[in-house]
Amino acid sequence: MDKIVPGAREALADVFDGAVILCGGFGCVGGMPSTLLRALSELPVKNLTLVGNAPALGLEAQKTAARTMQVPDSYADGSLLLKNGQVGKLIASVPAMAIFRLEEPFPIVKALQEGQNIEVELVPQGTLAARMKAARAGIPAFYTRTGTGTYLEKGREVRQFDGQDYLLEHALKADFGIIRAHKGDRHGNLVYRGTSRTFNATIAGAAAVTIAEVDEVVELGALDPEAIVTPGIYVNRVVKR
Amino acid sequence: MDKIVPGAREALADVFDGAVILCGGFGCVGGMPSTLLRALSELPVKNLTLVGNAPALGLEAQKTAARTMQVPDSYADGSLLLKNGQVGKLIASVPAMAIFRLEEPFPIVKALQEGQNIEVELVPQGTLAARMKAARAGIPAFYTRTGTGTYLEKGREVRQFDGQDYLLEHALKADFGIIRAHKGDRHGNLVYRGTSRTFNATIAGAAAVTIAEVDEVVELGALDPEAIVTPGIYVNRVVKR
Amino acid sequence: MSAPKNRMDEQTIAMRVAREFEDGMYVNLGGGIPTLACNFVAEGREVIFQTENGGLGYGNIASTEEADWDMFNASFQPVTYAPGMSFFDHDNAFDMIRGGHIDLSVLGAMQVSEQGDLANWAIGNLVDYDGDVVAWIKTGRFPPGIGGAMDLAVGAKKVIVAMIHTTRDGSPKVVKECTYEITACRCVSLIVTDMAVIEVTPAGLVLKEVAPGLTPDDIQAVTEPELIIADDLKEVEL
Amino acid sequence: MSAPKNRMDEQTIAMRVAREFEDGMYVNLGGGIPTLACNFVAEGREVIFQTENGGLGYGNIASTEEADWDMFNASFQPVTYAPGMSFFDHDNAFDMIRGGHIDLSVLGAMQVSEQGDLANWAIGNLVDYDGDVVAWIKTGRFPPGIGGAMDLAVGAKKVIVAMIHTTRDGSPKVVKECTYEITACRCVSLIVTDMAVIEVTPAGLVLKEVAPGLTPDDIQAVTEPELIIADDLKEVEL
Repeated sequence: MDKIVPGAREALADVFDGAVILCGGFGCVGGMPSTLLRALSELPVKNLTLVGNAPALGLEAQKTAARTMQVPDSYADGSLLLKNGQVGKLIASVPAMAIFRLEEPFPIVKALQEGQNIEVELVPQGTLAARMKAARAGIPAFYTRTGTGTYLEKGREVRQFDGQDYLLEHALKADFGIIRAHKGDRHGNLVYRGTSRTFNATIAGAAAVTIAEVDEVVELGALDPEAIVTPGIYVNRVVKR
Repeated sequence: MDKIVPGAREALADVFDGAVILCGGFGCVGGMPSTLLRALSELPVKNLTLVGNAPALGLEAQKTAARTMQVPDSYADGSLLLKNGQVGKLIASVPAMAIFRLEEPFPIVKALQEGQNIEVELVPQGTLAARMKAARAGIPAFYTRTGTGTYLEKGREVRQFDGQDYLLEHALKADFGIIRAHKGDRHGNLVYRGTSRTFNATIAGAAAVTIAEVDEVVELGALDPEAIVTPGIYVNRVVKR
Repeated sequence: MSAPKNRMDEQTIAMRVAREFEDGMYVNLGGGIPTLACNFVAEGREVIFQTENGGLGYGNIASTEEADWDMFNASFQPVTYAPGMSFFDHDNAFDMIRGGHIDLSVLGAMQVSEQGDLANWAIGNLVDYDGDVVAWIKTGRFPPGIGGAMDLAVGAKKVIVAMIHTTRDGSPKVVKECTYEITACRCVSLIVTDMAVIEVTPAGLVLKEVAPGLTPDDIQAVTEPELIIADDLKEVEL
Repeated sequence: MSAPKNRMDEQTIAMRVAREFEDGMYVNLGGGIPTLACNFVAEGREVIFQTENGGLGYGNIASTEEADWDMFNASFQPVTYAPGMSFFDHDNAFDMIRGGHIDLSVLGAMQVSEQGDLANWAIGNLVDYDGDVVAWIKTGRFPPGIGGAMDLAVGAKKVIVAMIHTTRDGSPKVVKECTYEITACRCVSLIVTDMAVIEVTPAGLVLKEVAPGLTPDDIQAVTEPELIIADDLKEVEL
């Protein structure tokens, strides 16, 4: 069993037009699977559904957030896919951020203003995570209080438990999950670093195929079995960044 | 913030008659919160609802399972509570085991045959875990395929998603969770050892009050932040075994 | 409108928010002004900060030298490590939030209503765009982003809002009814602004504290609902 | 009934089961005979065993010297560590199972039907006790215990049954319709017993292999549904 693949392009070779892709990270530089996103932007695939917390805020937003910190040259996010016209639908908790004032419009705004036809679905962050976890866990649907009393009630089943309203939410099924981890072995076991664990560990196993980019590939047995965050069963391919 | 309490009795002082108690472990010696169970059996509380995978198989079953291994003297399980007549309801995936042939009846069988009035609810193991996780996560109910086509359909909502039947299952709300971990600090952060993590880490945070017995209390900062399994927010009291 | 000179700056708002942190509390700080509050915990209190991107028990806002791309808060600000800290993924982070394990959530806001309704994810209302999110985003005007606010607003035991009292053009943000899209209903219990501290009570909004140099009338002038003046009204205490 | 001497012992059944383990498979072994199979993985194949109590990638059944109370399988047998192993809790263990991540589940059984229905958590039927679980348990006869079987039976990509072909009194356990409580419907695809290997197909049960010294008639004599004899029927291969 050897899940290590030589490069990001090989890891993404079977991504197809119209694929639903879960993208790890929170939105900031740390947890973003930049290598995989850059490789994806170089493939001739289109009409992708890109799913993530804030997967396409763009480099300018990162620089604004980073203030005096230097954004690494290797950084890339899903805005590359938007620029290329590869995105047919964006499912995100934060497609753009009102609190940052940028010189240029946010990438999703720009893509829409340029006339691209892109659907956007807003999902509260916790519900997004829970819908991914449900997909991994074989749970087709669940109820949550989040979003009750808001526009999200429209078109959703509202149901009471113990006198309280809840919304029915469904598992978010996807074809590929692209994530960033710190270290991985040939079985696909992964560990992360700090707050970069974020949506990456949530996405692992939630899509039909999970592809992880890692800072370091280690020998089998090198990771502490008590500290492995993502067991290899949830990971199909591992590629060194 | 200091969640370390001096002894198991103090840790359980507010357990009340009729309390619902989630009990960690799988059923074998390893993960059983024996110290807390023994202390609970010495408290004058009754009509408890005891919830766990196989929380009351008794010492004889352990010795049969252990074969040539020596069952530690410190071992105790929920059968002590059954013997004392402290249990009003048992919710378990395995209340007794058909595959072991013991000289004496299993503790739950004995208690019933002695005329105790005990309700028993059978719950599939994965559904039991998911109902605990739902309680921790603020999810009141969810759907699962497990149990479809079986007697569990009776009295449950059956609903189709994508042409497949699923059962509606509810969060399992509890007053106390008693669990066993390997190491803990004063914030309640916990790590486990091997397969003894089992239901213990699932129960942490699922009940209103979580009480953990640990092999070792360590200084704050001694546990690797990347390897902490149960963040302290889920734990109210920590007691050394 | 009060003159800007009598308004407290963001750091001072954060200092005032931090006075609400009790010993042993689990606190989540939302993006914007709230995340600044972690730096102002009172001496002798131990407060555990949760950040929704997967950290519990971090320290302060990090200096440029301390900054690490793998250690940041909900505002994308780098934070420092503190002993007892743990990391987890988003699914677990929101178990804590949705599951009622967070004692206090401090959120920014675009509007707060008299009843404690919170609007903090969009400036505007979907109705203005015929319910079409895409049409709204296309305008580029205050593009909406929910983030973790809806989960925090319904899941935390207590919700405090920390915000600038008025919009950029001086309009009230403390309103009778929210006209912007709602985050959650009846969830806010305290409003801390650059001008005042206001408690949401069943009887109405109670003005508890005013910024130095401001009078209750100054606050009322930029607040839509009628304020009840607290018997023990005082100057903002830091 | 065939004589016991022509029946394979539990270890041999487990060896036969292990021939179904393909390189790179994720396999869960249920309590009883199935857990024995981890010791018989074919040379050159890497098979990852999951145990529902929270381990992935363990090695073999441990010797008494190697045994550790914190390292055991679903049968409460101690197992050994292997490189690449990881631990997790029950919630995560059943995400793997329910979520369809396990390639193969090997389960014990009390009955398997012609259609592949599985009955493996109780000897008897609730109807006999007027639907009263407590009344049933009180009898002390084969007290029911579901364990992880219901989750495994619906969640694993493939389910194999490993069992003794008949009950203690010689009655068939491969039946037309299960009379015992069901674990899951139409989930079993292969039945490995101490007498035979039988495939569940849409056309019916196909007898593929027989134990050394047994004839198809011997198997049919203790099997309720009519067996289809495979064209390439052979002796059990180990």
